[in-house]
Amino acid sequence: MEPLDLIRERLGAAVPGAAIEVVPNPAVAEQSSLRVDPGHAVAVARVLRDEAFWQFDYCSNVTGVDWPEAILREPVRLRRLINGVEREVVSIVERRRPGCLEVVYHLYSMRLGHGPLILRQRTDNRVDQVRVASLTPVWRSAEFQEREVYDLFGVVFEGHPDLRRILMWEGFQDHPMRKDYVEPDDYEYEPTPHDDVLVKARRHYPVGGGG
Amino acid sequence: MNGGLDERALIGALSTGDLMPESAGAAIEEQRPPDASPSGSATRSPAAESVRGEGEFLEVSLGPHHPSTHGVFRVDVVLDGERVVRLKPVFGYLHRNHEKLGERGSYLAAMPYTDRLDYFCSLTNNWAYALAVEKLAGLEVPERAEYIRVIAAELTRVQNHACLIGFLLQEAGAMGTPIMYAFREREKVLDLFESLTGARMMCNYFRFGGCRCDLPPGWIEQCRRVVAELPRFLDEFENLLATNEILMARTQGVGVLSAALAVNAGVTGPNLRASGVNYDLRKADRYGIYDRFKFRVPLGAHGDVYDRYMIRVLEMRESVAILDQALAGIPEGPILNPRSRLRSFRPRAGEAYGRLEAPKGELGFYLISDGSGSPYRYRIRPPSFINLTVLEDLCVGRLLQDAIVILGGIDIVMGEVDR
Amino acid sequence: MVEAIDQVFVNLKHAVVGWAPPAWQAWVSAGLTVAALMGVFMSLFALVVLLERKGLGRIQNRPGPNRVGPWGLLQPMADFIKMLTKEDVVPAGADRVVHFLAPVAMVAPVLLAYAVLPVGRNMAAVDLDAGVLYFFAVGACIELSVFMAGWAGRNKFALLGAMRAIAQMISYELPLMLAAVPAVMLAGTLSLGGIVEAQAVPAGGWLARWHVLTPWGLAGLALFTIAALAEANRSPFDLPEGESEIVAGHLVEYSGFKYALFFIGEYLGMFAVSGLGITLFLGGWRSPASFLDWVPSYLWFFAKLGGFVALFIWLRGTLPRVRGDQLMALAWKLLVPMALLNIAVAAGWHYSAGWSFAGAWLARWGLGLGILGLGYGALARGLYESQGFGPRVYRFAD
Amino acid sequence: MSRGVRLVGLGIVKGLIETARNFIGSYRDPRRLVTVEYPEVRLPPVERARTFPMLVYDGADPEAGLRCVACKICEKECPPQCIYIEADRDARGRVLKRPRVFDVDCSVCMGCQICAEVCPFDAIKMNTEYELAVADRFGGLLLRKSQLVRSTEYHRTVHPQEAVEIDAQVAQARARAEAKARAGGGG
Repeated sequence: MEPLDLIRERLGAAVPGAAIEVVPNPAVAEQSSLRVDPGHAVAVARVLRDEAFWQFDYCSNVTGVDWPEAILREPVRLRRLINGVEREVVSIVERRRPGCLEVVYHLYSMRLGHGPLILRQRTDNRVDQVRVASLTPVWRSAEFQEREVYDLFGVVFEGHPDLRRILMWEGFQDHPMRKDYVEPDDYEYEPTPHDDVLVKARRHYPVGGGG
Repeated sequence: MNGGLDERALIGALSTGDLMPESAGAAIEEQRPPDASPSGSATRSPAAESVRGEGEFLEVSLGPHHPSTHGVFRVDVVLDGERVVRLKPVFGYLHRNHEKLGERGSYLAAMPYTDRLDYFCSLTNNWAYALAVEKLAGLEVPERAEYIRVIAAELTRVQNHACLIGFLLQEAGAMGTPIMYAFREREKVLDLFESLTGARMMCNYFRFGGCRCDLPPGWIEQCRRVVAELPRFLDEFENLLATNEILMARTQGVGVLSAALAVNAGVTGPNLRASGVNYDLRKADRYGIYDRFKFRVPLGAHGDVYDRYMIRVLEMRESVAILDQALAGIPEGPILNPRSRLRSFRPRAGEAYGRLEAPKGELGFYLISDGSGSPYRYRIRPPSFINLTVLEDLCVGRLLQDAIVILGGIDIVMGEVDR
Repeated sequence: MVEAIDQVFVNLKHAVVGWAPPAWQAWVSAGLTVAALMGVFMSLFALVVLLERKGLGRIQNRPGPNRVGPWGLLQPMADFIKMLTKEDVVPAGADRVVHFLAPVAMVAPVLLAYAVLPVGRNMAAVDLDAGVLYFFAVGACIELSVFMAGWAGRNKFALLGAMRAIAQMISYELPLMLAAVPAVMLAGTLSLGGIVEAQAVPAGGWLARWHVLTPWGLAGLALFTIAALAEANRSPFDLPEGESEIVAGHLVEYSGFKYALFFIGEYLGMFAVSGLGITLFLGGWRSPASFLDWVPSYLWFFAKLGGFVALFIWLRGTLPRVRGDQLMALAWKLLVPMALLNIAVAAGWHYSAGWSFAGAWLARWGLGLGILGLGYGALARGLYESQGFGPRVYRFAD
Repeated sequence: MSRGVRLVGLGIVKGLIETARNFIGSYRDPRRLVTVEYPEVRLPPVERARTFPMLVYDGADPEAGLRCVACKICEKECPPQCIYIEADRDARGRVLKRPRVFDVDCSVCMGCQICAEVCPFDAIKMNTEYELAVADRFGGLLLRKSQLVRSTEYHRTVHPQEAVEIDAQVAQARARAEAKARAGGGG
């Protein structure tokens, strides 16, 4: 499989107007990924699947990731004049990272045996614009997994044939896998008598819960 | 329509495709997706015949409390007589939000929870998680630990396939006998796991960079004895039902899955190889030390339930071959990478996706680490959950009895489907 | 001495009837027969339930019930008490009257069917001239009760089970009767006693002339057994009660003693049909050879019945369930044509009785078996190969 | 015929023969009757078997010989957080190296032996008792320190090989401590 930059150029040529950028992966596995804008995602996916030398005919994994708003502190090397002498200083620069919901696709080619190519789609924010293009028309394996991301993260997939909650029951309101999800305290909880569990249980079962 | 309608109406409840000679009624083009029609059998496709118009459909929900849904799994079935018109699976009855649990505790704390994913194959779940973390942190695994992992995984594959064959034949109606033979062999394998890891099903045995403890003395001889007896069990199974006319009639040509639909719908494992696609992660991904062992990958030609059944029997024979080679070649040496830390294990920031050939298909773990002690994002790619995508395509137009056998053929475990 | 043991029950009954005042004698004799039949077959039911569970257990490498009483002998008693004490749940939406009558309609006809069954030498309750006709007439009522059970429960699975039961039992009534026709034809009488007489040991010879010892008898018994399996909803044909598909079929809304009644009805139906099979093909209560006549006649009957029950248990422990449409195809495309062919072969056998040249017996057998074998080969192959079933060869990629 | 002349029905007969072989075998061949009839006959104990944790103490007195020093590593590392420890305090409130309260909530514990694995003092090991039915679901399943404590002799019966190694280590550590104390005292 060629390096990501080559794939990026070819995809850019194949799908004009698609904003594709490489997202580096610092881990040892060096599985970097390509970020695609939701508008052109389906076209890029179709090219990746049908192009002869790629043939990514198998979408193995669709994952939702929640990136809440965060202040990132990164050490940056600066050359600054300190009392007249030019010296290297490492200072912490704070950068505000806007919150967003991200969907990650791991693509493999069963026919040619290479992969994984990792596609990422990001939503604009975590509150109202949570729309992303669904890749189910291209790979049927994404159907259930996209429904699960919709159910647990709240990402709306446009073009999904049957977007309903898959794991939680219909009446459930919230999205449990988000980082800021507060566990409801009201559902039937088995009181075991020790420390915070005990406290929580006492609120529920004032009489019961011995020990 | 010809005069035979009233007579057929009487038996219409069974609306059998090939009961009566070719009725003169106009064969109405079937509404189902074209590639799911049974290619092999010569009978007219059943769905076209069953469109009679009068009499509304029967809406039944199979499960979650049903004898053959492999756990708490519900299927909303719309029946025309006994023929399935629409089939919607409903999940979530065993949903424990396993991924949130994984993100709450440390990397080590998530390991015992992976036993509870596919509770038939806890050792392959452990290995998949350990594989992903080793890919994330870049840990090497010593030689002896790799051999132990291959032996444990192949033993798990044998007992999982044995269980599946037992359940599938139980659903086809052979009450109790095949499942008891399968469980008799499974008990021997579980005793091996208990003497090795301490627990029969919830092993929690692999660690990042190797195994938790070494093989107890005499375990390899015991394992060799068990593996030596497996072929006898497989022959007994093939004599019992493989060429049984009733079973062949019940499973051949039923639930045919075309190779194109299988690949596109992400079906993996024996179900995919039964449709003729040569994709086995042990050969494709070259993880662990599988490239040192000589074993073959059985491929089906028709992609129906009979092929899925036979592929699993043949895979068990291949696993026995691997086990013989691995047990012969296991070296002495350390079983845990000295660099791997048990408690405060903090991999560098980044992400990794590790996957392996679990008995049910491709089991993958996707981990995003932010440098802290617990994973930022802990995602499981469950094979049985995604294999169910094609359940409706296989069942529409067939009898209710076929739908149950097809569901049995796909081999799902609800712990892994609902997570 | 031998005669006394053989007729001990008959003489006992005559003695007891003798004590009763003449006006009451008819009632007492009828009461005694009914009591005897009910007692024998109910205890046989209890024993067979235990044997079935132990037999299936042993097939499946487990000892079977052995906790209640020595070797589990009190297990039927325990089951009976459990059935009595279990709460009898009637679903709210159920049609109460039909729900209540269904088990009654199941057991009553089966008990009626025992009236004509010759259990031993002149031990048949009523020796009707049209015994076989009566048997089939009464046997046909079971479908009604199964449908009542399925319909009354207002449960979707029960309805599916009931529809399957109707289709299966009606379709297998025909091969059952057609398989019995050659035996009746050759014996020349519809009365079961007459048929058993026709299979007696001939004047000079020592071997009994059982119908099964003829080509058409052998095929007839096989066809009869397959049809009997379907009539009694037993192993490969237990579709109405498909446990793994429609939970418990028509029995899904029954619990407690009503469920036990259905259970009893099923087993008694199995005994009745195999009893008829024994009478038609295996010489009823006759011994296979003259030198074995010293064994009491009723022992022969129950030994053969035991053989049938063992076969049923063995089939239940091995075979998977047949699918709905294949069940129909088997009945209409294999059993009915084979039964008709069998009648033709029986006729051929009857009219070739006169051949006296050397090897006539062998020629008649060869001809009969040849025709039946060809018929079976063509029909089974047509039914089976046309679907493309068969063992397969798999390729391997390394 | 494409697959040779095969009598339809042969497969069924082969299956019947197989079940008959098992039926007859169950009376003669021990491999064909594998049931262990539980209360009377029990499976032989396995060296590494594990159900719920237990606290090991040396010598005779559970209070004095308790190896646990209330370092709360197992409480932190336990995946379902079912261990609850409160360190003992002496008269003046200083923390002692002894647990006053050590609860394991058996309704939550899944027997994964991570506590035994991470404990640096070999104080907590996995027990193998499995007949633990109780009537009260809440209080009954919370095992207090008094119910968790087991002697080394018991540990030696339950995990023979492991116990021998650990006893050797504990004895060595104790010997070194005394030697240092004597040397410290003597020097």
